[in-house]
Amino acid sequence: MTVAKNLDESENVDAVLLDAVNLALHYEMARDESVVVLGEDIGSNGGVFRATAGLKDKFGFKRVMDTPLAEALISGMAIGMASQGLKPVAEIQFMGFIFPAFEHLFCHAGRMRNRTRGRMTCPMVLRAPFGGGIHAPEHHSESTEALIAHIPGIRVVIPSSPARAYGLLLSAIRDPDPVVFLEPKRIYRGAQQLIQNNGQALPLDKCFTLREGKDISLISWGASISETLQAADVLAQKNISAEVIDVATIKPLDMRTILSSVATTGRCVIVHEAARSFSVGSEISAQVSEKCFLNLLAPVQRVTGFDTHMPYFKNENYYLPSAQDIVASALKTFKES
Amino acid sequence: MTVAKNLDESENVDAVLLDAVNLALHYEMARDESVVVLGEDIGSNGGVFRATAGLKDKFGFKRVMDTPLAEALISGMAIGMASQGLKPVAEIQFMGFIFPAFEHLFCHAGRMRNRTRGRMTCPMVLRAPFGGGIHAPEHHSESTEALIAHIPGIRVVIPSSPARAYGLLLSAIRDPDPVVFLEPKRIYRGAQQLIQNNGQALPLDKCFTLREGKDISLISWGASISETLQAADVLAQKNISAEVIDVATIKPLDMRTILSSVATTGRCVIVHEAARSFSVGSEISAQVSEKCFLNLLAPVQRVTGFDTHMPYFKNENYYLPSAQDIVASALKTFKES
Amino acid sequence: MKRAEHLVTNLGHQSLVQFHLDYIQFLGEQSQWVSERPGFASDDWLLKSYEYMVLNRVFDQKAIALQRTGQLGTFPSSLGQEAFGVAIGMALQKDDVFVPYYRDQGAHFLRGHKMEDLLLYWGGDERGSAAGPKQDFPVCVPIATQITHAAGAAAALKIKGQQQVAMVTIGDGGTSKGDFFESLNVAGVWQLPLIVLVNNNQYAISVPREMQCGAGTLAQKAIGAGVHGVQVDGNDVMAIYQAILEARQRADDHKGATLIEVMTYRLADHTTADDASRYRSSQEVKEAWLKEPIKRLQSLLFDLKLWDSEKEKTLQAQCTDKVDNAVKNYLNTEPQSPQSMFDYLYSEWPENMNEQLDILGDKVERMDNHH
Amino acid sequence: MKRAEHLVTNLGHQSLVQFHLDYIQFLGEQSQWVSERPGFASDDWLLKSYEYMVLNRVFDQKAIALQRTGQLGTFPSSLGQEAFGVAIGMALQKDDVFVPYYRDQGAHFLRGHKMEDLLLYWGGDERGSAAGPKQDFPVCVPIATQITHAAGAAAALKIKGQQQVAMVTIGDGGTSKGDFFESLNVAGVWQLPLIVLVNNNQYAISVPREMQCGAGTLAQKAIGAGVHGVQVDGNDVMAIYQAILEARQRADDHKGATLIEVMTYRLADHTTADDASRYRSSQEVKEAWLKEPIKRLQSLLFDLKLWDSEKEKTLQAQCTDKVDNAVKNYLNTEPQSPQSMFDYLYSEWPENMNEQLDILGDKVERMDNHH
Ligand SMILES: Cc1ncc(C[n+]2csc(CCOP(=O)(O)OP(=O)(O)O)c2C)c(N)n1
Ligand SMILES: Cc1ncc(C[n+]2csc(CCOP(=O)(O)OP(=O)(O)O)c2C)c(N)n1
Ligand SMILES: [Mg+2]
Ligand SMILES: [Mg+2]
Repeated sequence: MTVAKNLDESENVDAVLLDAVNLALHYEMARDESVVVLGEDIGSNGGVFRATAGLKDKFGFKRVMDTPLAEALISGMAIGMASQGLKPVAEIQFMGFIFPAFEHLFCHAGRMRNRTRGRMTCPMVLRAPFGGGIHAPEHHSESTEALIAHIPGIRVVIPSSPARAYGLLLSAIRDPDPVVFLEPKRIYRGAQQLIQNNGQALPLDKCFTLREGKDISLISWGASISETLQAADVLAQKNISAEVIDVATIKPLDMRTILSSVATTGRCVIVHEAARSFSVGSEISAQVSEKCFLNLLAPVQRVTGFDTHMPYFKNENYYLPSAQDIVASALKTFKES
Repeated sequence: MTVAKNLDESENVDAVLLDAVNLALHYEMARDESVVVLGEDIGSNGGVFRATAGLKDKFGFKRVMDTPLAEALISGMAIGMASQGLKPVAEIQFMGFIFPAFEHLFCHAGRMRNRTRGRMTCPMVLRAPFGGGIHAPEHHSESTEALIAHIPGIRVVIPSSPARAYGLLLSAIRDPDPVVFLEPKRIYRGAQQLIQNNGQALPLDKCFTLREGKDISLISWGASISETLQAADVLAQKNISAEVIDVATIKPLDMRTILSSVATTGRCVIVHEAARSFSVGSEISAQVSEKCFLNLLAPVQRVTGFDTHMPYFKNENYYLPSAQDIVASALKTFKES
Repeated sequence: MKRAEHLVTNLGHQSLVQFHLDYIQFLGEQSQWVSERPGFASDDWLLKSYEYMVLNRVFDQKAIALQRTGQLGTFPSSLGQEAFGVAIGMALQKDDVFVPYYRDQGAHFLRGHKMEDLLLYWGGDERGSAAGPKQDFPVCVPIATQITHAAGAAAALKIKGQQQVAMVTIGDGGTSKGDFFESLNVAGVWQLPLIVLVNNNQYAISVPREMQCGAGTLAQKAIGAGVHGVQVDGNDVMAIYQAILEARQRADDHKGATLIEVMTYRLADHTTADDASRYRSSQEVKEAWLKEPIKRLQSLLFDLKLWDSEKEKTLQAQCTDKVDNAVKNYLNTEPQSPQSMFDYLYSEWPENMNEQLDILGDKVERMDNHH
Repeated sequence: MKRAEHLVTNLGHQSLVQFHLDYIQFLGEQSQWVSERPGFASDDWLLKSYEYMVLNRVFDQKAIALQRTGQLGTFPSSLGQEAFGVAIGMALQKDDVFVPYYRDQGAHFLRGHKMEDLLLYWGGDERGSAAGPKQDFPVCVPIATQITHAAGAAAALKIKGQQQVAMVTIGDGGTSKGDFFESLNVAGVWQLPLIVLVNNNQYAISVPREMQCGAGTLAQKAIGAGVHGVQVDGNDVMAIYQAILEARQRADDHKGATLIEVMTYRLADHTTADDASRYRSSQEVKEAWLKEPIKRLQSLLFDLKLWDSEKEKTLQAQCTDKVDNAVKNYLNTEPQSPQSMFDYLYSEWPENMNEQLDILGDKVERMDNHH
């Protein structure tokens, strides 16, 4: 972790994903004084992962609010703040504790604009670290993005690199609608990337093609992007050219990019940590099959978590998709076609 | 609505779906004194739909408990009761108000058995009326079964006829694991059926094939079963023989029955009221395409609600799948193949 | 089995802390003054309150009639609780934030909402919530959720250094739900300019107040959150208003939030979908009618020589006219297009929804052909 | 802008209701008696309490060491709060239902839980929660959820006509979450045999108690729910025990639930993943050390001539032995199979999971080949 004093004021910085989140928050709070931050331990403590470090000192307790321990409250207050012209960026300490916020996300955040025919809107961001792989206690490792993606009127965004974390968080904050911004904590302190700290945002409705290829499309998001890219390397050694797509904006879902990739390659592997069934992967697999019916050379493959509980950490590696798993599934599409 | 005094003691009764729920509750509470019922307005009032009518008079306030207005509490207390050897059947008044129960469903009900390696279990039922079509106010018409189906360790069951409501509710109560039992309220007072009030339960892990056919498989559940059966009639007039499958047990999902149907017919239409994306229909479509890859003669079709909010009731008929919609999608599978 | 064998109760005890709560009332059940007439309650003020309470009642009656004839959806009458909504409407200032629940007709009218908009809402048309003060929240159905929004709005006012208050309503049943408590709690610790008004109409659908909470009053829920609490006679529009004025004063003085328990009685069914005779006696309802707020205020107006039967007749006729006019506008409102359900999903149209819009287009065509 | 122009504060007020709360303490900060020695506090009782408190502390130290060396996951020490867990463990009867949160080591040991099981739990192995009294709940991580389970368990006891109580623990932070309030509320209205113990250790991770709630005490949250509330000195194991005895008596007398606010101080970091120096001063911690419960009880034992430095040495050695032994067992535990993650998903194996079991099988094979 490299968050340093005044790092936020530098122009170009080598940053890990966590730094990038911190930088984006600093940048946008300085730029737009209607942005406020709230959550548990996000003030004096700077967040349990330090994602909000330095904000309270810089912007004061009125804009950086440690809340009482109550997630329904955090989400509901964010809606109330948003209604009065603020842009709250609320943190749920871990995604495993997001459930009390569901009523507010589903019944209010996602539908305030619709319900009032545009009179009242809900420009808020709900950030939460998610996913497994850091040997955390129970409830600290789940990936339940599918639950939120099913909610109308919400955006769901998941970055998979420092640069995308920076650009996507900026656009999430600037977006006039509610965004659930999920941060893959396994790669919080992953590879550094040079970030231009210039406030440049990224689009919220486009997948990112990370690697072009012609034989197979590998579709993933979040922390699993690392394993997916590794798998692409292994496949390259086997003379298989894999296209790698980072979905990133889970909802609304940019199927156009995915479909046009699969239309070319004819093969598709979807990779995610979340439980297999009734998942974001299900939707992508369904649409790929429905819409690339004549182009598909083999059944879509899914490399996912299981429909079990996320096991406690001693066994979590048996749950998480690995590069070998992806390679194995990719190779299947060549055998079965 | 035909719930009459002592109807519950009759042997054979003509019952609508709502009666069947009431009968099953009466039957099982009489048979097993560890069964208790709790929820808002379920006691003196007999439930806002009268599903629990007569229970309090018959079994007393200790087993039929009007709770304070708090859904997190209702679900959490049910877990606590279940842990001490009771079999709570809790009611959430409308599925639109189930969200405060999510933390308890996801973090506890579904994982108590797993977490304690079988020491503590959670034999509870959470009943909730759901779905549109009765001109109800905001939040009273959504279908969010996908959210619950994504939760490990939970069963999700949806009856679509009086007989299946009776038999499935009995097995839900008797099942040693937590079951979310969703009652399609649009057909609460639909067609009557003769019910043998003999305590006979139905399996919790099998789809019901309601009509056999060889040209196309229509897959649905809940209230949409009516329109799906109507569509099958219309298709029959066009000399298309449609198989109709009522999924009924959404989770665990009996894909075997669905896949073997589609393997024969080569065509598949999935019908549900819920929003289209990241839905139960997505999972079924994905698996059908993945596993009937060589048998499918046309892309899987989905006839669903939209990824919008459930519109207020003046427009709800434009949201709900109709028989014509199903027929149109079915015909497409013949054109495109 | 004796559990606590060696127990001497109170051993080791010292007194830690004390609390007390007040009750506010000006007008007794016989419309007699039980306290000095408050300064705000000018003749005009009393007359205006009365007129809005009557309008509220006439509107509710009409809405029920519309529902019974299939021209409106489920509707929650505020019969017997007119003083609650009207006192709030009278006390709200233009730039306050009002966060209603679903039984606040009186307040809405004073807030400038059109009656036809309320009818649209309960008639199943989203446009019913399109108008009104920009900062006010729409009708809220999921119980108690609105109070967290109000807390957020109050926090926003405080952050922005504005002088207004956020005023939120909730039912007695709503005080059992976590959101109520979480919001009061944050209001206490952040000293928010929040006024919480509980319409304690004694029932949450069928569940009577005593089965909702074991405490003697709902006002005492303020204590655990460290906010000010008070109980008032909800059939006395002045008592409610006085409590709100005091609460606003506290907010202005940066003394934080107030919880006001307003003692009313729900004289009608919970909504048109309910049948209250299943769970409460007609005797109980009859007794409650003796205390109802409109009659009580009317008697005072008569006593003060501000009212007579002629004026009453005129007022009734005026209210009926207004309501009838609104109903006409409501019934003549052109329906929204089916496609309108896609409007306002996001600020910008998401390209990936085009496919679904096409599906809807085909569906509408089929429906048109079919009819 | 003056908002409430015509306002005469307190106009129309009458007094409605009063409340008061007690504080319980026997042993002052200097280990002096501030109240008569209670009957239950026999020499044996005091010695047993002391021994378990010391065991608790030794265990916590060892667990932290294991975490620091990569042999355990995140761990929440109960340093400074040993009287809390031990008083509960002492007061629980065999057939009571205990519903812990995650910082109750002392209570678990007295409940018969093996230390190695607690280590397994925090070491990332589900089998850590497999043993223990059948009716007791496992460690609970999602804050405050456990209290609704305890309310349900208490209701079950009452429905079944059993005499036991349900005893639940929760942190000061946990008292801000809806579940806390919803459960207290139902306990009040249903008069449940429920004893709620708040470990008010002054922090919820970094958030100090005063930023959690604006009320002077957490005990007063009982008032709004209509249950009995009391505050006790949490560094005095007898005070906590006395409060529990009184609460049990109330339950036995069908007088319902009790909320006990136990005043402690979290001397350690929140967990091993936390660094408390980021948000509180070392001075504050130093002062808290002067009041800590083990030293306080030890001084009493010395005063009562029940203790000497020889005994202390023996006890420390015994505790270290016990803990070392447990650690050895923990570290020697064979890992669960990867497939064990599918166990206990449902009571019966769902046929449709066979496919996923096969996928896992292939995955395990690949991993084995790869290493
Ligand atoms: C979260 C939630 N649960 C349940 C309901 C269904 N419901 C609507 S009104 C009501 C009773 C509310 O009673 P109260 O708060 O006293 O308000 P009142 O209607 O009496 O004014 C219930 C249970 C709901 N709207 N929201
Ligand atoms: C619902 C929920 N939200 C957030 C967390 C993360 N978290 C774990 S412990 C904790 C603080 C709890 O403080 P307190 O209740 O005072 O108990 P203590 O740890 O001080 O004993 C938080 C916020 C959680 N476990 N559950
Ligand atoms: Mg009420
Ligand atoms: Mg604490």
